[in-house]
Amino acid sequence: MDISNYLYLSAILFTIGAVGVVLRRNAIVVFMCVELMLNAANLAFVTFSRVNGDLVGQVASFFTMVVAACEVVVGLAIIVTMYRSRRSASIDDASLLKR
Amino acid sequence: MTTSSNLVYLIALPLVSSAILLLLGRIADKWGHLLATLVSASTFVIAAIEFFAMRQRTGDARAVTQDLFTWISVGSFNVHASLLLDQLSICFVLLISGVGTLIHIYSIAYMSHDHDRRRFFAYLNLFVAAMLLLVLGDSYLNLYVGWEGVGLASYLLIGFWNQKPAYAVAAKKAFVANRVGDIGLSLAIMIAFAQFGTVSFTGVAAGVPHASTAALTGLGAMLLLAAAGKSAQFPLQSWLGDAMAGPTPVSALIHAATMVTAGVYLITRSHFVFDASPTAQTMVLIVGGVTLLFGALVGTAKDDIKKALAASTMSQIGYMILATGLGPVGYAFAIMHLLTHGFFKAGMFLGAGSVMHGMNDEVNMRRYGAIGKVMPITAVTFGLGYLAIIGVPPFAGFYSKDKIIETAFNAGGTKGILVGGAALLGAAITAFYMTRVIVLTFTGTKRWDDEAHPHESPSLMWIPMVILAIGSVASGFLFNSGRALVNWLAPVVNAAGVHSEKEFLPATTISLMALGVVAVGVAIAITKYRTVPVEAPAGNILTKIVRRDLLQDDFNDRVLVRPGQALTRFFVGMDNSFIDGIVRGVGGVIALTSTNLRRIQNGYVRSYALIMVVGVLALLTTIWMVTL
Amino acid sequence: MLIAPQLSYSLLAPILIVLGGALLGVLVEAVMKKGSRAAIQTAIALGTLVLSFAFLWKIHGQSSKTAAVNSVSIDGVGIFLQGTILILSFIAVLFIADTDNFAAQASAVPGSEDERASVLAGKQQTEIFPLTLFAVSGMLLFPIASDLITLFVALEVLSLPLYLMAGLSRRRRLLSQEAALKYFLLGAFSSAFFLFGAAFLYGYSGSMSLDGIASAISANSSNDVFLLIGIAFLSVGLLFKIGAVPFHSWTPDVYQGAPTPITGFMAACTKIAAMGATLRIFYVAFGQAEWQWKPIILVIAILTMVVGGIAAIAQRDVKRMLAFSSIAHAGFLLAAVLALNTDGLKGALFYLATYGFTTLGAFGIITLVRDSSGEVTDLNRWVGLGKKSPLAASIFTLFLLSFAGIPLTSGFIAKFSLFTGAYESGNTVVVVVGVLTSAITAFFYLRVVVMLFFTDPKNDSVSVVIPSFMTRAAIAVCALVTIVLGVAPSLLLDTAQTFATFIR
Amino acid sequence: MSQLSIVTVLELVPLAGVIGLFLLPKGSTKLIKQFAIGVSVVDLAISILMALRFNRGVAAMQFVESRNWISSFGIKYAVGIDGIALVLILMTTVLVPIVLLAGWKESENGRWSPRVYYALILVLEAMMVGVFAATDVFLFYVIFEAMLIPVYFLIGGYGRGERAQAAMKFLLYSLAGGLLMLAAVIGTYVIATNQIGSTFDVTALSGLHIDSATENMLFLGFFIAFAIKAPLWPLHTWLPTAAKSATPATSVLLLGVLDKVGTYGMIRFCITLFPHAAHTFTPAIIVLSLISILYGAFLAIGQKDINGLIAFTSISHFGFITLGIFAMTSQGLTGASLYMVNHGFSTAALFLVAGWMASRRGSTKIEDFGGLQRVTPVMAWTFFIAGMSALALPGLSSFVSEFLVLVGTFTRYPIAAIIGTTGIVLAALYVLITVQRSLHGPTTPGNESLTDLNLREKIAIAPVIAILVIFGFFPKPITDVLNPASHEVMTHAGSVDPLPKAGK
Repeated sequence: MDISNYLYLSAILFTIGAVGVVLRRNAIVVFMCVELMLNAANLAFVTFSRVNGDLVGQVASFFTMVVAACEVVVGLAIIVTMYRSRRSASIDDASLLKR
Repeated sequence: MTTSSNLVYLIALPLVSSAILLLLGRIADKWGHLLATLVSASTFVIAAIEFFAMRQRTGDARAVTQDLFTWISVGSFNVHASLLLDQLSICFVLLISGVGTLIHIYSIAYMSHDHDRRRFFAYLNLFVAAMLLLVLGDSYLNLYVGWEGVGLASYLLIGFWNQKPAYAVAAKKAFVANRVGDIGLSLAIMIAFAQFGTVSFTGVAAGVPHASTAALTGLGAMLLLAAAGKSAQFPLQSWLGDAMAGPTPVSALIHAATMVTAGVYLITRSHFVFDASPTAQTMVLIVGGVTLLFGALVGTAKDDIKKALAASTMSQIGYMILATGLGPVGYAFAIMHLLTHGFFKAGMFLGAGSVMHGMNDEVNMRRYGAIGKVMPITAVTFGLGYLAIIGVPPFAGFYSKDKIIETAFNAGGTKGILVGGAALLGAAITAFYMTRVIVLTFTGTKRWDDEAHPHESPSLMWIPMVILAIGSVASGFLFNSGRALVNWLAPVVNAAGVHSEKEFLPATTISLMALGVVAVGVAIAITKYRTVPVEAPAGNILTKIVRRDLLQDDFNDRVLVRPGQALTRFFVGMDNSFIDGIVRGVGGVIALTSTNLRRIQNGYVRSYALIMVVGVLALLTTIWMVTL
Repeated sequence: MLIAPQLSYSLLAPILIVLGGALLGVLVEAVMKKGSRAAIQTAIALGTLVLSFAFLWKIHGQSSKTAAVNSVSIDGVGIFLQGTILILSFIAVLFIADTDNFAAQASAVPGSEDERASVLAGKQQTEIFPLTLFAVSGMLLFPIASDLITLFVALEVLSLPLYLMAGLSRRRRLLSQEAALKYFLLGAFSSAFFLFGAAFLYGYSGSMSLDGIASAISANSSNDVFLLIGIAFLSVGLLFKIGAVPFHSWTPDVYQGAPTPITGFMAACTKIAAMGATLRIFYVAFGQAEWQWKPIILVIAILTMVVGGIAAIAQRDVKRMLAFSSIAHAGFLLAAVLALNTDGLKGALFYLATYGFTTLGAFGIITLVRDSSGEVTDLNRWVGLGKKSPLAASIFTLFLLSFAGIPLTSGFIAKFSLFTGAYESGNTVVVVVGVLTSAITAFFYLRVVVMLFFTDPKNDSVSVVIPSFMTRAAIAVCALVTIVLGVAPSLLLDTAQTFATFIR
Repeated sequence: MSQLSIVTVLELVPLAGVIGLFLLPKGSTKLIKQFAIGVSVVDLAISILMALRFNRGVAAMQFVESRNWISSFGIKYAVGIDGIALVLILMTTVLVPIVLLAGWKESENGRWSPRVYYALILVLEAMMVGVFAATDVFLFYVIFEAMLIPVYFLIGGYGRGERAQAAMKFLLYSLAGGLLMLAAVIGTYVIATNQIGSTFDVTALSGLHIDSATENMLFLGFFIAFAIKAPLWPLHTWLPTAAKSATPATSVLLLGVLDKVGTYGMIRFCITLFPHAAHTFTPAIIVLSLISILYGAFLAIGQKDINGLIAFTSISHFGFITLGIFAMTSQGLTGASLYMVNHGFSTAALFLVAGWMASRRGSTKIEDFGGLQRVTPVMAWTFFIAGMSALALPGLSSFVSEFLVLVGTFTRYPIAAIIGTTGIVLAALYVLITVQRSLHGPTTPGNESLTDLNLREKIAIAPVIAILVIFGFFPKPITDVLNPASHEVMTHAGSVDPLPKAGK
């Protein structure tokens, strides 16, 4: 089966993620969409690694996962404090800073 | 060419004394007028010495020069501050310093009640200095300095009582009108430099043969414009009447005898230009002819004695300009009339001043009448001046004016008839309005009310009048005896041996014609003004127009002043709204964009993300476009 | 039998030391009592930075690609930027160390009882120091990283701490937390783009290293689409960090919400690191493909200058205004990317250094303008400050003039050298737009000067607090550098020239 | 050669004076004033010494000094003066003590202390000397821009009315122009680097070979900046605002000296560096000059505010100066340079006397005066003489320059000269109308008790009037100094005086 389909898939996933970030209100969901985008990138890495026939891409995806994990830690911390102080996880409530 | 070292004193002395009087201020009040008069007298003495010295010399040796210092030297533009005293300028120097001195003396008494008398004399000295510089400068640029100097002095003196707004306006008007003339002089100098690479009289004279007719015509026209401005010739005549706002001695010296004749001097001095350009010469003729009639007409309707005399001045200078327009033969007669006119007109102005002095500054002739009885000396001196101006032999005016009329006719062809006719007509009108002045002022019944106590003026005032009267009686005869003046001036205006080629009519005939029309004018005046109403009769439309100075001011007002003001208003508006508006507009647009950009920053993460996504898409598409 | 990779520790020492210091700081948080932490943390942070700089000094002039198995390349630019970052973060720490800028207890709900309690107890979140050091380590790595993975890791290492630090303000905590959230979400979003781009570049060139990409481009091996997607998406990540339009939206909000010392730290150091990485990537990796990316970078540069400059005019909050001004400056800096020549590089290095000092100083002054409820950033309340505290106002004016690029300040020389490089490479357009934008930016800087000096003070409680010694020293240094480098720029310019080389 | 030039001394003395000012004890206003005036007098003495040692008839730069400043760009601190620079510097050093003496009280009702006022003026003096003496384009530019700052504070801090806005408008206009010029400076530098190596030396740069399109652009870059400085229609709108708000002393220095930098720059840089472009643009510039002459005059006639009037007369006069410069004849150039000096002094006289009138009457509206000749004769006289020199009355120095400009223009562009000449009537109008309204007529209520000039004011104004008169009759000392310089400029621009048409 054609390798490029994997790339299309990753592109689709990335797009879905991006759209999600733009559309969804819940901070957690938005963040998950970002993770989705990262994983889309991972898929692309792995695919290309397969194409190039080396392992660098695979390694890269591992790095990505680790970094993503770190992001989760930091991100959730921030979101939780937000939630506690506002009693809501909607990012639209966090719009005091403007103009 | 001889060199002398005293010429500079002619200018320096009055200049310094005027500076002293102005700088010392009130300290000099006691003796200021004496110093000024003394200085003026000493200039006359120097002039006299120079004159007699000049008569000793012959031919080219007569002209005297004095090189003072390099004034301007830039590239090929070299102007020396140097003076030239030749047969032509000596006439003026004598006239200025002589009449000037007399008027200084007169003013001592006339201004005695004015607590700014010192300042007045300072101005008078300033004028003398500037006027002498004007006639002594050996290049157009030096002349220009004197030219503007006399303008300044006249401005200061017209506005001497500038606390009266009308007088201040009159002063301003005079200066501005003169400035219009100065455009002419400036451009003339520029043309001269561009054409000949020099602005000295001799240099330009030497260059004339090589220059194109167009250039010469332009040069001539510009010089004429300058002359018109300074000598109140058509179309720049309007300021002279208002200039009578100045104290009467000023009117006598500056606005009758000397400054206003500077135009005649300029044209005579530049004779080489006009001789080489018939077109320019014709212009001169036209201006002169028009002005002499214009002035004469205006003179007929004036009830203000000074304004009547002013109009007459304008007309007489018209004669002189006309004469200069007649070529080599004319110059001498122009100068002759200028000198005689200097005597009789100054004399008459002083007379008028003396009358006003006695009538506590009443100027309306309709409120005079029968003054001859109470002011005999004034009446007599004025009368002699009158006889001179209307050209009764053997008085001065006869010789000078008669010659001009004669030469005018001899110009030949229709031109001759036209200018001659104009001159003749002018003579008639002159006779009329001058007689009118005499009748209204000195004869008839007394029309002044009782608080006026007319009395003869003090000796300090009448002595100068007497001297001038003598001048107006004798000068003409002297100048004309054996063509004295003509021969004297011939080398300067290269009229040597020039005689009116073919006579249009025998001289005697013309003289008789002249006398005839004069007689008519006198007769009409006498009959018309047997009785004089104190209030001027309404008069028909023509009279009204003439009373309004042939609408000269209305014309200027409509054609120049109001459009000018409108233009100014327009520009001011344009500067605020348009030009600065553009700047402010740019600012406004930026500010507006800024506020809008600010609105985009709405604080929602999602919209920020959206902006980014849009950015990415835009980025991709542009890359696509660039690469494919 | 596998061989342990060769690491030349001396060359990596500066980064490792900072990381070590950070870990030490974490330990301190764990073992020390609250009372004594702040002092110790400050000491550790400053000490670490100095030590790291000392080691950096030892290796200046050296260059190597193999310091860490081809994943970093030590060269002039890298070392210069690392040095600048170290010095600037040292100053930043001085500001940070000044008390009561940071949350007493980040976990406490704003306005809650225990917050009040902890405030009364005079507590402060001293984790800020190790976080700073972590961020610094990331910043040190970012400009020397020479393969995509290292770049990504460095990017995250410098970002994650900043996300947290942005949320640690002592007052107006809601704003601060919001800033953190926005910064985090958008940052993560952008790094996703970065990663996706990295993937496609890998796909295009079959290699992760910048050199590999460069050679692939010059060999023009396989299909350009991958390359283009790669360049585009990678740029997004970088442009986001340097705050270029249209990826700038986070900047004003975060700058305003974050604690002012952190804002200063971000504005100065993050920009340097990100700009350094950008320069390296575009010079080393994409240099051959300029005809593909120059147009977009040109457009973005112009957009960034104009939008930054114009948007700043309408700002009422001094921190937001400086945020937009920093956007405009990012635009100027992109001119160096376009230049693609040594003079441009030199200009950029000088610009980054001087801009860093000026920015830190400016934000340092902002921390001093206060009323009873803390910092006052509303410009309308700054009026007449020149009367209340001439010195502070004058120094702030100096910084503004430097931002505006008035001669005899460092900002002018910086602009000049930067634009010279751009002009040499034939990018006249960007130069002209640049100078015109500078005129616009000058307007709002001067408006502040008018408020400070030419307007009479409203008598409200706004005043300039007398700063601690450290802050005073820090501000003094910034002001001094701004003037000295304006009058005698050769001091730094020559250095920048010698260091302005990438090892390829 | 790097020995200390007397020009440098001229710059250092005022700067040293500034330091001295701040060492003086507090609250001793009188002492401060005396000290400042003393410093400026010392500077004047030195400048006179320089003038005496100046070698007339030599076109080359004299008193040159050259030290490396920013070596990496080949930027030098290079000064040296030719005739034009000499007279302008002398004008500066003469005017400064005069305005300080004349504006005795100006420093006292400002936002800041008199100390600051005098410091600003002295700094300005140093810069004004430097800007005329600079032979390094970069140095010139730096001072050209930096000069704005002291003026900005002088207007905004010690002016009257809408001073803040006026200062802002002035600064923005100048900055906009200056930044365009910066682009041009960079462009010239880059071309130089490619052709003869990095240098900003004006003589070296004048030898460049630039393709005409670029040359035109660069020329415009410089020219627009200068056309804003020496306000040429339509870039003039900042001037009246500034003149209305600035104190008399500031106005004198602004219009009398600073704006001359514009016209001076046209000669020294526009024509010297880009002769061909200068020729290309000459027609357009001449048209603009003519518009300025007439437009300025008309607006002067329409002014109600006396300072506004003076400002617009200056715009008209600057029209004459540019006309003379671009006529490219020796009369035009020397006339224009002489015009700069004369305009400096006559404007000084006008502004100072107008300032005294305003301070006595408490109004700058022309209609509020009237009949002053009766009340305050001396003040009236000084104003009258100043006015006469404004309308270029023969016998006053301004006549010589104005006539030289016109005659120099006429030999090459007769029509332009004719149009320009009509300006003398308008000049008569705006001067005499003002004189009539303010000095003549009945004394307006409220003016009866005005006091005449006191001794200090007389001492201040006397030298100005003396200069106007003396150089009116004997301008040779100045023209002799100017001639070689303008000849040099012409030969460089490759233009020669037209020969007399009626050549024999």
